[in-house]
Amino acid sequence: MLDVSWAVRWVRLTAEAVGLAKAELTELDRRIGDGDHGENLDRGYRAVVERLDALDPEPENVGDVLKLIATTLMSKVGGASGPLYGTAYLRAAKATAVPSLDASAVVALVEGALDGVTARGKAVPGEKTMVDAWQAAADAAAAAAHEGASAEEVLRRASTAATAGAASTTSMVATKGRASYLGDRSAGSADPGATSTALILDAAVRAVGEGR
Amino acid sequence: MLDVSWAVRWVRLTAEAVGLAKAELTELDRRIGDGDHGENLDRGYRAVVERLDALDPEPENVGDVLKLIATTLMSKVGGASGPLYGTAYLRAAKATAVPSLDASAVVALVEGALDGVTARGKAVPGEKTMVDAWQAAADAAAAAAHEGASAEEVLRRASTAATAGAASTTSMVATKGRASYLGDRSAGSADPGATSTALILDAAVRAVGEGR
Amino acid sequence: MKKLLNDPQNAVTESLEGFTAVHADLVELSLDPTYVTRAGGPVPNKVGLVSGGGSGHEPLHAGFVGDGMLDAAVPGEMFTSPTPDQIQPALEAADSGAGVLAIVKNYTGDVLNFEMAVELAGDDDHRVTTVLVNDDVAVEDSLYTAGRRGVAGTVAVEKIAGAAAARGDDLETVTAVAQRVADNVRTMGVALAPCTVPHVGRPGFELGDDEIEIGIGIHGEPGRRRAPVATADEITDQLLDPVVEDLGLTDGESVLLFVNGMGGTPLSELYVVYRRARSRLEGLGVSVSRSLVGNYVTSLEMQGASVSVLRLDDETTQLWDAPVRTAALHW
Amino acid sequence: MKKLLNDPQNAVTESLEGFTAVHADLVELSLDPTYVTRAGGPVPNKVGLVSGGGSGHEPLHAGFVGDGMLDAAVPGEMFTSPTPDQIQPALEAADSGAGVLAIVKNYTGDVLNFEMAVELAGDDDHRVTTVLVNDDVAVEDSLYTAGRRGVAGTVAVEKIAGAAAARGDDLETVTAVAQRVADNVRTMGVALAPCTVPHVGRPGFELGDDEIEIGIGIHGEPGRRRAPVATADEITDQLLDPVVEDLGLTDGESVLLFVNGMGGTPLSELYVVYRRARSRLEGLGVSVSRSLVGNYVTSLEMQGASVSVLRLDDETTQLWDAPVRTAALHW
Ligand SMILES: Nc1ncnc2c1ncn2[C@@H]1O[C@H](COP(=O)(O)OP(=O)(O)O)[C@@H](O)[C@H]1O
Ligand SMILES: Nc1ncnc2c1ncn2[C@@H]1O[C@H](COP(=O)(O)OP(=O)(O)O)[C@@H](O)[C@H]1O
Ligand SMILES: [Mg+2]
Ligand SMILES: [Mg+2]
Ligand SMILES: [Mg+2]
Ligand SMILES: [Mg+2]
Repeated sequence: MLDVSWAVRWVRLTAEAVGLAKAELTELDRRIGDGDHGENLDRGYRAVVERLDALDPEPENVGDVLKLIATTLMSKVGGASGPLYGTAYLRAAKATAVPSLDASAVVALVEGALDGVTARGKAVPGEKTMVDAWQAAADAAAAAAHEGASAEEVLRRASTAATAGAASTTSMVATKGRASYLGDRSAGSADPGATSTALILDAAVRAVGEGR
Repeated sequence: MLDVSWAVRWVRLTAEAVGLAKAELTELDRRIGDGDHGENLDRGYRAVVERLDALDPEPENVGDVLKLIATTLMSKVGGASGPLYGTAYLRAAKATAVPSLDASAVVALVEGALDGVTARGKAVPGEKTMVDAWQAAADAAAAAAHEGASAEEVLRRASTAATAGAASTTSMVATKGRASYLGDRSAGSADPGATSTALILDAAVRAVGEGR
Repeated sequence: MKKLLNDPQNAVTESLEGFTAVHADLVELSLDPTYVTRAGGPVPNKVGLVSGGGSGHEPLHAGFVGDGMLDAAVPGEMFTSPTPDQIQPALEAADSGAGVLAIVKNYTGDVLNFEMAVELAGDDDHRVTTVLVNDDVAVEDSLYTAGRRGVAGTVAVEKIAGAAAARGDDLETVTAVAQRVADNVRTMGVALAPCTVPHVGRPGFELGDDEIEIGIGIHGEPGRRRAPVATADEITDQLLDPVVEDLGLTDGESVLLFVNGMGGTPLSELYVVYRRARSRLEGLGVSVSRSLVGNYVTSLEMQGASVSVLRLDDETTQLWDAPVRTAALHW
Repeated sequence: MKKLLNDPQNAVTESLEGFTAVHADLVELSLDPTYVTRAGGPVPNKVGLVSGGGSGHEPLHAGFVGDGMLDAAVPGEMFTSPTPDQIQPALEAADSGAGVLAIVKNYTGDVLNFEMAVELAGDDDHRVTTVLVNDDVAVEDSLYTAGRRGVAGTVAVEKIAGAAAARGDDLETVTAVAQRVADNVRTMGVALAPCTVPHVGRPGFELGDDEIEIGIGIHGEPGRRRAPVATADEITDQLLDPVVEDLGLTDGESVLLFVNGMGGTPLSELYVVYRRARSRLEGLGVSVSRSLVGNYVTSLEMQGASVSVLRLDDETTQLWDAPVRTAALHW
């Protein structure tokens, strides 16, 4: 069930995954940016977990958990990814003010996140940003729900698509964010933000498994 | 004959030798000082040669040549070695106000140089400075003259002794000059100034040979 | 990596604590969230000036807080923009009621975080305008980039806008002056050796023994091109030419020439670069009427320099000359 | 070796040309022989102050020529003392008739060349006194060394003696004040990475990836000992402890704390060192009543820092606070 305790597990698994991938994310960012993406997200998610631990009582809605992530990331991450992920989670939270998610709520979550990122960052797909992962995830989620998939299945399809979307950024030339300064030299390495987006959605899927 | 043209040849051969040994002198100074001794002397002797080339008429006394070296080194070398060599040549010049040198004049030249260095720098033998080369040279010159050696032979004995004096500095612990900051760590490498003194006296001997 | 630091996580805070202890007559430090304000609070009826950005560029920005320049500075983590919850209280602390100008270097992170903070401060009834600084001609300003970066020219914007605020100009006027400076300043930089962000632990890029990076950004972002090592005069020409061209400088104009060190280059070398840039400008009939040389917008210990040229008019010249009393600029 | 230089032989001259072009309101440059004087000549009836030494330590000394500090500076070649024929005219140019104080860092080369120049100036009827600065506690001051080196403490001597001269003290008084400062200042430095003298082309010493050199001199002379890399706080303690001990500082005394950068270390790290040194001093009951942090006595691009402590009395505190207007110090 994609309920509040799933959301809490999702947060913790995300924090864990970001911690483990910190060096890798930083290395991706070092190649085409300024080498802080891993550090930025790690700082952010560690703060999220701290606040979650201090939280009493448990949140009632999935959206409450996402809102806590949003405000914490906004206040702890900085950089481009702080406001982008902050706004993403904020919009996702608005779409999930319910105790547990059905298939269409999962679509709303992912689409909300995508809307947040694009509203804030003004990027479109193909510019080698996290939008490439979120757009792929949103498209896949909508298609899956349309085909009548379960909430968990919608999430799984979104996550897989995000991973593919992140991988697709490798060959792209960046035209948004810091990597755009490199022009053609930005091709050949995956976008750090798209990669972290894939990690986040992967953690969402693994949080389902762990709850069973 | 140790006359004015010998003195002029001596200058040119010294300049040549210092130019060739520049890197080596600098490396010695890099080890126990600040790595500029080769550069300092090279700058100085190149200026000496320039002034010598511009000189018209030829100097009358050996001392005139030495005085030109003295004033040029003082104004071009800087560092510790500038005033030391400057004063050395100045005192040597005072002792050699003659058209050509006999054995006792050679002794006076070397002792004058030694007096100049010690008057200026207050070092005594054994402190790992150029004094160790000059003192050895002065002692050897005096002994040779006492034994009735020719002017050329006195010079040769002085030069050989200077080389040995310079070599003897290798094992010494410096207590004067920049190398003294190293304390015991200054042992194990020859003193740059003592080494350049040996080069200078060696050039004096070679200048005799070339004039024959 | 060898640095005079304790836990890298505390580097920014510990450094700011040292800084404010030295300059207690000029600045006050707030922690949690972190920002620096002018000692004694905002000046009544004066427009407030706030800037901020990632740390690692010291003395930018905290070194420019004081009379005649900034009212608050918001330092982020190393090379990382500050967060809205740091920026918002700094904006509010700088507001004496006459409104606040936020001076933002054009990086996506800085732009987004300031944007959010300005929205939040606006919700609290603070009037905030924003001027973007994007002086780095190394980056093409086109649809295909996030736009030019803000680099050393920021100092000129902060100084001159600060003087306008100090003489009592209103928010619209201060904003217009800041924008005019931003529109008339261009910069290009070079790196001879990279820098290492403490928590990363390895250099931001690699350079061969005989390579330099022309068009470097102040976070060690690779620049326009790798080039072979060259003389100071040759390198200076490669920096100055695009600056002059982009500004469209012509005979008879008057400029501020600013040679900025990246942090690890001896001052003596900056003067060698200045000497060449000045003689080139004079050769073009441009009068170098004001100058600044030093380490003002750095990239930690990076070796390199940037050359900035600001086209001056009578008013901006006067405002540049107006008194300033900050940790890093003082006259 | 990568540097922003043209022919290394011209580095000193070209850099000074750039420097004097930037600061034409403050200084004038003489070439052949090379020295820098205060713009507009010596101040009538004021004691003249002259210092000098090898180049590569910028802004020392030329950056301290101006109102309230030096009247002339004599830069030698890189890391090489200037020659008597440079120093003598500088001494004479600084003499308005009230005599001249020469402030000399204690290196054999500086001492000998100044000594000769002072003799020559004396022959021309100029009254010249000399104060030796030897603040570096890394070197034992004993029969077995050339004596302690003069390092960052020189800035304090020049500033305070400069203020004494500016308020009209006579030569004996200015000399006594300078000597009092020299007697009460101590310094110790550390290098994290060496520097390269341009014409040498390779670093002055080698350091392993996890080694630092404690007690380094400002020409890259090896110091007291190699030590393993440590935190800023630990390193600061290793610098401060011998300084405090040698000064014999006691509870209740008041000091100037000066953290000086060697040229290649980020300003942010200097503030981290300052923070620790200050809290240690305060822990001893010593009041840090004045502070200076920055790159003032450098060793080209060397990475490292020094910590200086000057015991203050009421008069030296006032003289430190007195106005100064030079390229590198200004208040
Ligand atoms: N305009 C934008 N729209 C969407 N995502 C963006 C935009 N600009 C940057 N990003 C994302 O932000 C990531 C970089 O984040 P991070 O390294 O934390 O911040 P910064 O670039 O400020 O150092 C990029 O990899 C990219 O995915
Ligand atoms: N007090 C002294 N007496 C005699 N010779 C000295 C003294 N101090 C230094 N020297 C000599 O000077 C040499 C160094 O000269 P140089 O490198 O040119 O000057 P600096 O030490 O100023 O860089 C030393 O190797 C030593 O022989
Ligand atoms: Mg980044
Ligand atoms: Mg030397
Ligand atoms: Mg960043
Ligand atoms: Mg020297």
